[in-house]
Amino acid sequence: MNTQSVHNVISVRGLSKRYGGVKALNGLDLDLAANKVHAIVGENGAGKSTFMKILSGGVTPDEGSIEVMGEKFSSFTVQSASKLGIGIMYQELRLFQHRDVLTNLFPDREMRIGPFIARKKMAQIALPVFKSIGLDVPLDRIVGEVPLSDQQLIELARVLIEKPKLLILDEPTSALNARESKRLLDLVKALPAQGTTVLYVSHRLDEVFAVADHITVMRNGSLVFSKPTTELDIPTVIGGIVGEKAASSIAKKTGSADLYASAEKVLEVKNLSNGKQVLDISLNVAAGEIVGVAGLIGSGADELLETLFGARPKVAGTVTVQGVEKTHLSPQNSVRDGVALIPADRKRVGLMLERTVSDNLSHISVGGYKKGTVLISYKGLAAAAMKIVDKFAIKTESVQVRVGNLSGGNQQKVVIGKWLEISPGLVLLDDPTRGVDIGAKVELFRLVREIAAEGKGILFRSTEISELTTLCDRIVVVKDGVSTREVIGVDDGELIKLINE
Amino acid sequence: MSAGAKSRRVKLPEEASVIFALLVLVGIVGALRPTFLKPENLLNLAASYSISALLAGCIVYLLSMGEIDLSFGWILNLSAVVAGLSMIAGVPVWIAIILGIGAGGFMGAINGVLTVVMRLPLIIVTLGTASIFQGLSLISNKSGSVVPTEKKLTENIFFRVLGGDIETPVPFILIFVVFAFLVLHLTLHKTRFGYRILAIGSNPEAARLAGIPTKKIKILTCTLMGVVSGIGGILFLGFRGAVDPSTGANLLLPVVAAAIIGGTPLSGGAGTVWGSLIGALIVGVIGVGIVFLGIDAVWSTLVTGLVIIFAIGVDQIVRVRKNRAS
Amino acid sequence: MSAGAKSRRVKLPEEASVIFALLVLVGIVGALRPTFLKPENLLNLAASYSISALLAGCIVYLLSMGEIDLSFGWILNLSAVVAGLSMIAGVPVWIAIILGIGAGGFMGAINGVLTVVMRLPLIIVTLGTASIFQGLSLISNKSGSVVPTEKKLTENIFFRVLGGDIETPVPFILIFVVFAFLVLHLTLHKTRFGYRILAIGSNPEAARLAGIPTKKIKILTCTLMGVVSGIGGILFLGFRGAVDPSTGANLLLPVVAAAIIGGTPLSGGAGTVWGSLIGALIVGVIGVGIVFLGIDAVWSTLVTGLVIIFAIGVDQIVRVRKNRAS
Amino acid sequence: PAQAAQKRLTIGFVVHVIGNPFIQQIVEAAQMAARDLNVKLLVTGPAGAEGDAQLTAVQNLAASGVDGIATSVPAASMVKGLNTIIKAGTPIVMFNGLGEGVNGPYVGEKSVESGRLLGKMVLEKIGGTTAKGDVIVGNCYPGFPVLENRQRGVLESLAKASGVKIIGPSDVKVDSAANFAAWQGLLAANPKALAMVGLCAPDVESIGKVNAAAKSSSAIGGGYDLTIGNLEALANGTAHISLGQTPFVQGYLPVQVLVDSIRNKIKINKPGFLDSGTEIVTATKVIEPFGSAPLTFKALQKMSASKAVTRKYYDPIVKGYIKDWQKNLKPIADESA
Ligand SMILES: Nc1ncnc2c1ncn2[C@@H]1O[C@H](COP(=O)(O)OP(=O)(O)OP(=O)(O)O)[C@@H](O)[C@H]1O
Ligand SMILES: Nc1ncnc2c1ncn2[C@@H]1O[C@H](COP(=O)(O)OP(=O)(O)OP(=O)(O)O)[C@@H](O)[C@H]1O
Ligand SMILES: [Mg+2]
Ligand SMILES: [Mg+2]
Repeated sequence: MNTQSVHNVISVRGLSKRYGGVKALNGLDLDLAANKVHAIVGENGAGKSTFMKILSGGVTPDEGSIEVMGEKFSSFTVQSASKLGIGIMYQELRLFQHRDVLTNLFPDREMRIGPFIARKKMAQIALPVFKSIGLDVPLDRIVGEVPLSDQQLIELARVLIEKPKLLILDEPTSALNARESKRLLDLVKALPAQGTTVLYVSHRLDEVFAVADHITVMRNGSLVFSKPTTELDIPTVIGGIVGEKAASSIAKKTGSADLYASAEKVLEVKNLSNGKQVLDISLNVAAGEIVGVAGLIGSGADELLETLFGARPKVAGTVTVQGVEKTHLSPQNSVRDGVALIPADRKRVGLMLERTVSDNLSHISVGGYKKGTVLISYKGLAAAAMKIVDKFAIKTESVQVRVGNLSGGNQQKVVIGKWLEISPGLVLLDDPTRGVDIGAKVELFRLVREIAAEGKGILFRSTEISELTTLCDRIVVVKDGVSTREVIGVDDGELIKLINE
Repeated sequence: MSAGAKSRRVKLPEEASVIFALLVLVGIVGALRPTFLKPENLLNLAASYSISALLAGCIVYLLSMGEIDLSFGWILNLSAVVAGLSMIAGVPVWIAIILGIGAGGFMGAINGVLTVVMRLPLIIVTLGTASIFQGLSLISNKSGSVVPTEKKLTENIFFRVLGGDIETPVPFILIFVVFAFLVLHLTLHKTRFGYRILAIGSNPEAARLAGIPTKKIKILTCTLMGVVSGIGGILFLGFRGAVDPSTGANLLLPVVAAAIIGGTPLSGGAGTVWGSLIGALIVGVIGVGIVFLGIDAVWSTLVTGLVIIFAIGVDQIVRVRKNRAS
Repeated sequence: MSAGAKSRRVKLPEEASVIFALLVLVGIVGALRPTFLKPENLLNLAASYSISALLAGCIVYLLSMGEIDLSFGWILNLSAVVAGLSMIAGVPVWIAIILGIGAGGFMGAINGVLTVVMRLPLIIVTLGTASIFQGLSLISNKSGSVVPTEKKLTENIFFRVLGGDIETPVPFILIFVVFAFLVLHLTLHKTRFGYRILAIGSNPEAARLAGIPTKKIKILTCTLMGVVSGIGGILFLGFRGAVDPSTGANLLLPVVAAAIIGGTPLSGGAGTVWGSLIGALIVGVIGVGIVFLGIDAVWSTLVTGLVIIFAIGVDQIVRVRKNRAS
Repeated sequence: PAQAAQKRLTIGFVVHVIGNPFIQQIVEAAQMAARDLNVKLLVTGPAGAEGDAQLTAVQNLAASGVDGIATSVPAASMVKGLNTIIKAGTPIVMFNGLGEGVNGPYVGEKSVESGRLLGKMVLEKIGGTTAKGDVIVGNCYPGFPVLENRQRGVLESLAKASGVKIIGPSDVKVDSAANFAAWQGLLAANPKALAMVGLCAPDVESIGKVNAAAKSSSAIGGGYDLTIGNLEALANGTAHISLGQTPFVQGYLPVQVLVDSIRNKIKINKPGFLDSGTEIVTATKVIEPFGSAPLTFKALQKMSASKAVTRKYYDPIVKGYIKDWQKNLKPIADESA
């Protein structure tokens, strides 16, 4: 054991991992010091998650050496990683959807009295952790029934309970709101002082700069640079992430009250209720307008878009799309009417994970929309899919790759891309940038504006306040299932205050 | 590497492994008893298993959708009973055939509507309807066989061609079933209907949100299974010249086995129609091979089991090899 | 609502809906034939179905893990044959019993090892092993029944208690099975072994990443199924006093039906052991009720089907109501 | 007796499989008996052939209070349960399938003897004890007691010709489609076979079809049961011998025994054998048991399709052999003699 490795919690040399023709990791060399918060950033498919999975024993590398906390391994198993005190929160949540919350918190680490699982004892450990991260969900709820944001927090609680010496968080805030994110950042910042090293993967650079002592940028499976935060600024990091490609940015919209007042309404909602989370929401979207929905988790903002789309039953209120009142809301009718929903939970309701990128990209055009003839040509579908892949820069070996093999951000691009074929008149965007890298986010926003400029209406929900304030003409604030007010031209701070008041 | 670039390696079809397993079995029986390989014998074997192959080809649709139908054997039975009784009652043969197939479709539709309305998996619903269809068959045939014996019936071209009275180089039933497989394959893999079935099987909730009319597709697929079972019943009636109350009772396991040996997973979202044909032939070769080799009745069950394990083992080894190579 | 706070509403158990369906059925038969409700009659009914109930309680483990075993009926058979032949050969009764149960466990372990080594779903593997076990049974009992008739055997306490020669207010087999259910329930829902099974069924990949030894657990669960089938075989031998070559042949459908009617989904990740007991009783009440009501054999199959649909309909309505209320 | 006669009796009739044409003929005979004797008949049976489900059905009938039960006993595991019911006071008569050790009379054929008979007739047709060549034997359900007995008899008779080589017995499956495929394979594997002998109901029909399709085959076909399809095969000359088990007697006689014994308080709680006889049918000759009136093949075919014709033909037997069952009751050992 040399002295260097005592200071370096992780040293990897020449770490490589290939999947078929894809080099997920390509000779990565990296040393990370102990008792710090390390941010790992890079574009979608850069190999961040693959690296994290190798460190946690979930994936075996093809080549390279790993030294963790002074011990050298050629590879290690999940069991040996957990013995070393490595805990990981996966980007694609690894929860047991059929099982209750408490069970998910102690997977294979259940406490027992005699041979029997001691639920009370486990609950005593879990509740303080829940409190510290602001999670409020009964321990006996089935995990599959709680919202995605809560699931993400449950996954976080799970790893915190392990009290790991090395804590890996792979995009922990991608489904969280500003308040939850902030709480999490505060918590993470305090960890190094307690002897925990944190690896923090995120596409939200403001968070990264708020929390990290040290930033590592990866591209195409290799290291770009790894420096203390104090030596870096956001443009430099973005430059590192996107490489030669020019880093573009998105201009803030300056909305005005009556810009769209006279425009035709694409969507009018009056007193909408689904009897559960959505109780009394009224709003409208004009042609060409981008309207944001802001609200805390549990405010009903999450469920609003699904209700409008017909994915959840409506019990009261009226919904008018392009001047026609929709008495029977259903996904089927919505698709036919040219209404698109980009759902937040891509894994559960967005993708056919076992099928190819091409199959997924034709989900709407062939599946729901009935474009073209009864016969379908898979060659034609693949050609159409290629276009979308190019347009969104989806990183995939071919369109015949299983979509589940794509990196998280690239999966998200597939979920958005599949709607393109039918050029919808009203787009419901439910947290569409979850896990999407900065380059792609800029591209996506540009596209959203382009769609709006064609006279389409856009309803946009996001967990990131800055996305709302940047992109939207107007923002509807939702609280306890009721739309309380509409605002124009607010900045982030003001909006956070409005949501929380 | 650019997305969409064709890999230069020649791609073996998905069914390669199971075809290999079939060839190994045929080879073993043929090596021990060369007469087994006579084309005539192989064609007869294939014809005997063609009805269960046909059903396996269609159960692939349900498996692809993540469902299983337990009732199709009794749909086959009752359809054949309906057609046979109609013929005996004097209905023209062709109309009786349509009545039989229609009855099959109707029963399939009932399964579909019940599974959609009750919001229960098809396997649970057909646990009940299997008994209902069997019961209706028992009532309508008075627990006896239905045998259209009158000359004007048995001399009808339908019975003569199917029953093999009119000589064809390849048994007619085999030609028909191969044609049906072509249609089933194209429908599952080249039409919107097939795409939707696979989409539902892959992720039902995502399919619903993509605007796919999942209920309608479920009902249609169940109806298709009913129609194909009905056709199976008609073929059975023509091929065998009679329907017994027990006809179809023992179809479930070999048919589902054929589909899964053929490579269709039970979990939904994927399926191979041709694979199920090969699977049915494997089941057939095992069954006939054992009597061909003169294996004693007491030992034949054990040998059957060992050969099944051997066949799926061969299949699996080739499959794993192939995936590793690609 | 604060995290972990108990909900104030009294929570109905998961099994409420299926219990209700059972009560409705018992009520209907009882109203039409009051003798049906005599406690003695109900106890005998329960005893007759206790072995298939026991198997249903254990198949819940496999369903919870996302697997199905097609071979357990033949494991039961061969275990009973092993025990019976050992007794006839002069092995002390208790040792013969252990041999039988051990044989069951061994067969289960073979299933488990094959499914893990071949990396195939258990249903495919047991398609083959079911035939193997049946074949071994046919060979070892020379295609005949195994009947331990010697006095010193039949007068053994094992046969006398199980066979009902020693009067107990409640049939002994019933007491044993209820006790076994308690153990099965606690093991699945209160021990780490059970948690691991449910975790594998819910998300195999996540289970692997949580460090669960999935292969070991699969083999263990298959072995457990074998042991319980072996126990079922021993109970059968004692209860009926003999084993036939056909014993266990028709257990698959009613046992799996009992589990899924009881509320265990086929998709894995969830299961209710008590529900399967109720499910087995529902299957039993339907069978007995039809005889009690004097429904003719020709009609009984149809009526059975209709009642199954009725029962799962009642179950489903209560379930949906309950979920809506919560 | 007068009092008992006034109360309308209920008899349970339990078969081992519903929806088998042969079993249905037995059931119809039992129903005729019930009408003749003015009793109520409850027919039941499990959906699939399994002893335990059948025993449960018998137990349920007993619990629901029937006066007597007739049942086939395909499984030794039913014996103990049946004896418990008999001990508790409900008389039981067996038919078609014998449970060894059941304390009640059994109505059925002499299974080993009938196998011997079939073997003997096949042997005659292929050239007697000097015959040389292969004879294929198929068993559709290895392990089923009656079939094992028949098989024993067939093999015993064929063994008399030292030049005859037995192929099998092979498992030819009971499902009619699988049965056909098995016979087809057997003949293809042994194209020069002298004869094909089956033990179950679907065999003769399958053998006939296989023989018809293989032009080169001149094999003798023999087997069991007088189903419409089997008679058809005999009629067109593609199969040659089929033994019948007089389903009429097997259905009628148990009901008669139960009703008489209950009405006249005759104890029948010990093993006994009532021969139901064996019918020997070829295309040219029909031999019925109990010295019944001679029957042409045509008349037999007609009978198999009509209940009324059947009842009329068997009237003398109902009035004679069946009515006098007490006289004809033999020790159970006679069955497998
Ligand atoms: N199981 C797999 N099979 C095949 N390819 C894979 C697999 N997992 C990852 N890849 C590929 O490896 C590359 C790196 O993926 P990885 O998930 O590490 O990216 P990432 O940096 O985490 O991206 P994101 O920001 O989108 O989460 C991607 O091109 C991805 O398609
Ligand atoms: N107080 C606790 N806090 C956190 N985890 C605990 C606590 N007590 C026990 N555990 C977890 O439970 C496990 C108990 O270890 P034990 O050796 O009993 O399990 P095991 O024998 O390996 O389990 P199995 O018998 O199922 O293989 C430990 O690995 C530990 O992670
Ligand atoms: Mg990632
Ligand atoms: Mg341990």
